[in-house]
Amino acid sequence: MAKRVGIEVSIAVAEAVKLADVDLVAAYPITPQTHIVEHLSEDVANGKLDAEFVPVESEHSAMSCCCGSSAAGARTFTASSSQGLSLMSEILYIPSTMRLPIVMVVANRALSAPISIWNDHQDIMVQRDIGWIQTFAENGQEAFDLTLHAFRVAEDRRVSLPMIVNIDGFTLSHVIEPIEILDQEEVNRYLPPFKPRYRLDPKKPITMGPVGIPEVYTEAKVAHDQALKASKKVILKAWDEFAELFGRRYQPVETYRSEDAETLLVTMGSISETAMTAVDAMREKGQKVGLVRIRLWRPFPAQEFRKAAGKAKVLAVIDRCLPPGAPCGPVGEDLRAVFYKVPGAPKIFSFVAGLGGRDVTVETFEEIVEKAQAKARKRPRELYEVIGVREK
Amino acid sequence: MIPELEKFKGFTVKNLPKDEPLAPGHRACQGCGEVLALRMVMKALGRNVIVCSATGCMEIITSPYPQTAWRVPWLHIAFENAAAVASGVEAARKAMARKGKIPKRHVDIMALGGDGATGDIGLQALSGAMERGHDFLYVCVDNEAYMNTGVQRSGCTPYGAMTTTSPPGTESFGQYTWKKNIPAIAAAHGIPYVATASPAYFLDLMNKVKKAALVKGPAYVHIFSPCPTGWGSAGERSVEFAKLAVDTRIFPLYEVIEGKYILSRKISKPKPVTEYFKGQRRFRHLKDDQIAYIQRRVDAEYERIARLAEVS
Amino acid sequence: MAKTDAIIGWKTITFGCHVLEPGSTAKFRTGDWRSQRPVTDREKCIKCGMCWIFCPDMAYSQTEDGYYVADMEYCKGCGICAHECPKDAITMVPEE
Amino acid sequence: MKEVRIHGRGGQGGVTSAELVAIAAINEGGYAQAFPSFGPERRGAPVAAFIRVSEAPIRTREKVYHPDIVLVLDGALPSLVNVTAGLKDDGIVVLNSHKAEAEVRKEFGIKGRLALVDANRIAMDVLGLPITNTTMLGALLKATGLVGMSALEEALEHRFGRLAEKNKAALHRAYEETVVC
Repeated sequence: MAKRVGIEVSIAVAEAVKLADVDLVAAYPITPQTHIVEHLSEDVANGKLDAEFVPVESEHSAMSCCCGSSAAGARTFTASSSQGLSLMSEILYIPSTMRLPIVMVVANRALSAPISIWNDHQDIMVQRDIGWIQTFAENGQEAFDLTLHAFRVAEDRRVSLPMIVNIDGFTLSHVIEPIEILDQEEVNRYLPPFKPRYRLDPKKPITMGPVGIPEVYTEAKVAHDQALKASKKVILKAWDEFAELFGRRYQPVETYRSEDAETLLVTMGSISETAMTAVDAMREKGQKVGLVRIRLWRPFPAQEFRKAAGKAKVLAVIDRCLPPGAPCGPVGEDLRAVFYKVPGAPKIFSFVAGLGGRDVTVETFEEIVEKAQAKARKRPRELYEVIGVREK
Repeated sequence: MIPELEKFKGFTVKNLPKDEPLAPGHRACQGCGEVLALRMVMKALGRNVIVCSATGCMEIITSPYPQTAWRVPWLHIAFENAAAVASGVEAARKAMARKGKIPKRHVDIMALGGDGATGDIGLQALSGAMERGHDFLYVCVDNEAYMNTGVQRSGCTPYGAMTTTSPPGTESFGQYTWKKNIPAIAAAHGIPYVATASPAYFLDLMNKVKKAALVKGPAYVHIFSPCPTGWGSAGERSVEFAKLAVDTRIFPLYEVIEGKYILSRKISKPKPVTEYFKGQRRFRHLKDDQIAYIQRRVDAEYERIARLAEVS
Repeated sequence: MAKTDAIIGWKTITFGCHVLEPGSTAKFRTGDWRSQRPVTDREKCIKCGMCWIFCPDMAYSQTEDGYYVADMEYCKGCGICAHECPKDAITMVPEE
Repeated sequence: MKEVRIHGRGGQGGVTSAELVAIAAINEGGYAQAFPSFGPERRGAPVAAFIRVSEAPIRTREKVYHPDIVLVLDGALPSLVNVTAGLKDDGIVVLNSHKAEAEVRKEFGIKGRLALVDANRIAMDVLGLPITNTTMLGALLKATGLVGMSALEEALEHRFGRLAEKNKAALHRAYEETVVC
């Protein structure tokens, strides 16, 4: 039976990985991801998890080691953050086109310079196009549930793609809160053993990672893109089944008090909960404000998003990332593309907030809504605005 | 001594394996000494091996999609990470065998890289994998420059050699640093087996590779691999240069077994280095004083290893 | 670079771009790269196998009578075999 | 919902205190959050940790700006840090101090509700160490009743194992000796 416990979110994630009975964890320490892999190495040391914990000498090697492990046919996990994720970057593009279903939890954190250990989404936005399936967790329960979901989806033979679960560093990873931890029997019912389509085996030798000449490179990349898009069906199915088994339902795009809303906040990750409180406060003041939360970031659920947000007049998108020189923040850009030439589409404004651990509060959301409504009344020159930046 | 090695009888000209785990039709240059070395490596290992290859000539020429020259399972991820990838394969198989997910049958795990992939960009991954004690062998096929990208200098390019990024000019005589000693770095990790080898001495090479596979834990074999394209030498002379490098003491053949140095070939009457330089365009510009300096240092390096072999 | 055997579409490209047929380069004729070919004088040949072991292209194989012959499908004509032959039994002759 | 800010020094166990209270509240069937101030502060530096306790699910992840309760583990901190910053008008400061109420109020300018206990002495007597994080939880309970004693004891037992008994003893003594002014 599932057990409701007060537990640090990182440790709950580690519990999920342990319940998934992974074969290999390769990780390098970086704040704020460390608690996850520390806990896993402890489980391995105490015989609670029968796996190889490979304490690699860098994140680059962590991901490389995971590629080898997954190619060998093992259930494989790693976690990372920030600079570490950037150091992995070269390798991240490889297991996705090679269809190696590694699962990674990223405790999202800012990028240097200046060095910052605190939370935002810059690290993962840099890795937007690595071709992994990506979800964002709002709270500890989701972090736990989505980690199990990630193994289930990634390793599905129709999918066979690596998957990232994003959890906000510190503001989620280091919080102790009530989380329902499923037991082994429940997890076994949801997560079948990993049966790879291909594995490195001298009895049936294959070549993985050959040279792609111009005549095949495009086809290889399109095959990957198509597989990523097609994965959505499996993602949804796996969420449906999760709901049937354990009662918690997840959707690629979720709304909060959005039905009659004229202005919709758009969030990803743990600020969504604060945003709900902000929506309640604004509703109390009679404002028609709602919230749309993106849970599935890649493949982007464009259709679901249009359905969830299409009736609003204004979308106030919170980008946890400042893209220097770009017309707009990355989430804002995607949404503009999603609504391009859609009749009656909402006006979309991007607000850069919560960089490098700057707190995102109820007041922040109130300010954003006010600014978005003001921008909607005129033609703003900038498509994004940095919230809470001091001028002097 | 290492029990696995004591049982090993060794290859002789009488029992050389006929099987070719690496298929013909690969796209290596005419007279490639590196693919020749690799062919010998694979003959020694047989087919019960998983190969993790770094980016480089050997990777490019053996895996032109939709074809492959590999008759064994082979994996290429990137340039600098062959050792890390191999460590993942090794550790994953260990866990899966323990958990009954795959048969408990031993399979050799080999990481393969050129000198750049091994000693420059991949040194950290190599060091990490050796330090962690994975049961694998690392084979470096050293052709002394970045040949795949068009002959740029590496840390393993020999002193004085001309490459496209160590050109001799009015202010330069070519590579101005001495060849980086990767086998010594490997040995400094305290791993059970380190060796140097040359395809000219093919039995020695194959026996060392087999020993490296047999020992438990990390093993490292550094193989001298002539590159006619990069060196500006005649293709038919590749084996000859591989032999001359040994016979001039430029590339001494030795093993380091559990820290003990053993000279595989005592070169008591060395040929002068000029004999090795002749016929290689990369050394053509060298002047007498530079050659004299190289000769002195080559002798000193050889003596150093010979002394290590005497004391250990 | 290599010629592909067939035009491969994204729907037919192998899963993960893996190559599933081991040793399939053996279908590729590198013999076309050759401008000279090795010819063995069996009078001089002592069947030592040096040509076989030193061939970078796996072209040589031993026949039933113990001699070694190079497969012209693969021989790139590098000349190592001729150069390393201890009895100078192999000569390189230009391809016509 | 009650919000708590804990002031301590790196290494004094403020984060552990927050964790224990949150776990106790959750084990009682309620909702709670505990989190550190997420800094790179090292041993000895002034640090903060936060707790939220509520009967309903908590839907905010802001830092705690307007605490109902401030728990100060180290008597020297109020002279270094503004421990009453943002404290609600009816909020309470639970302070580790051997000084009398009047002296504390005068020295630190604390006007509102105040609870005092000499946790250093209790910790030295009972634990033999000047570590006050669990001791001060006794004061917190006495002053606020934020969570039940048995739930907190359970959390302590789970966390400290064999060392739990001593910590419980210190906690109980602090509970007895805390003066709510």
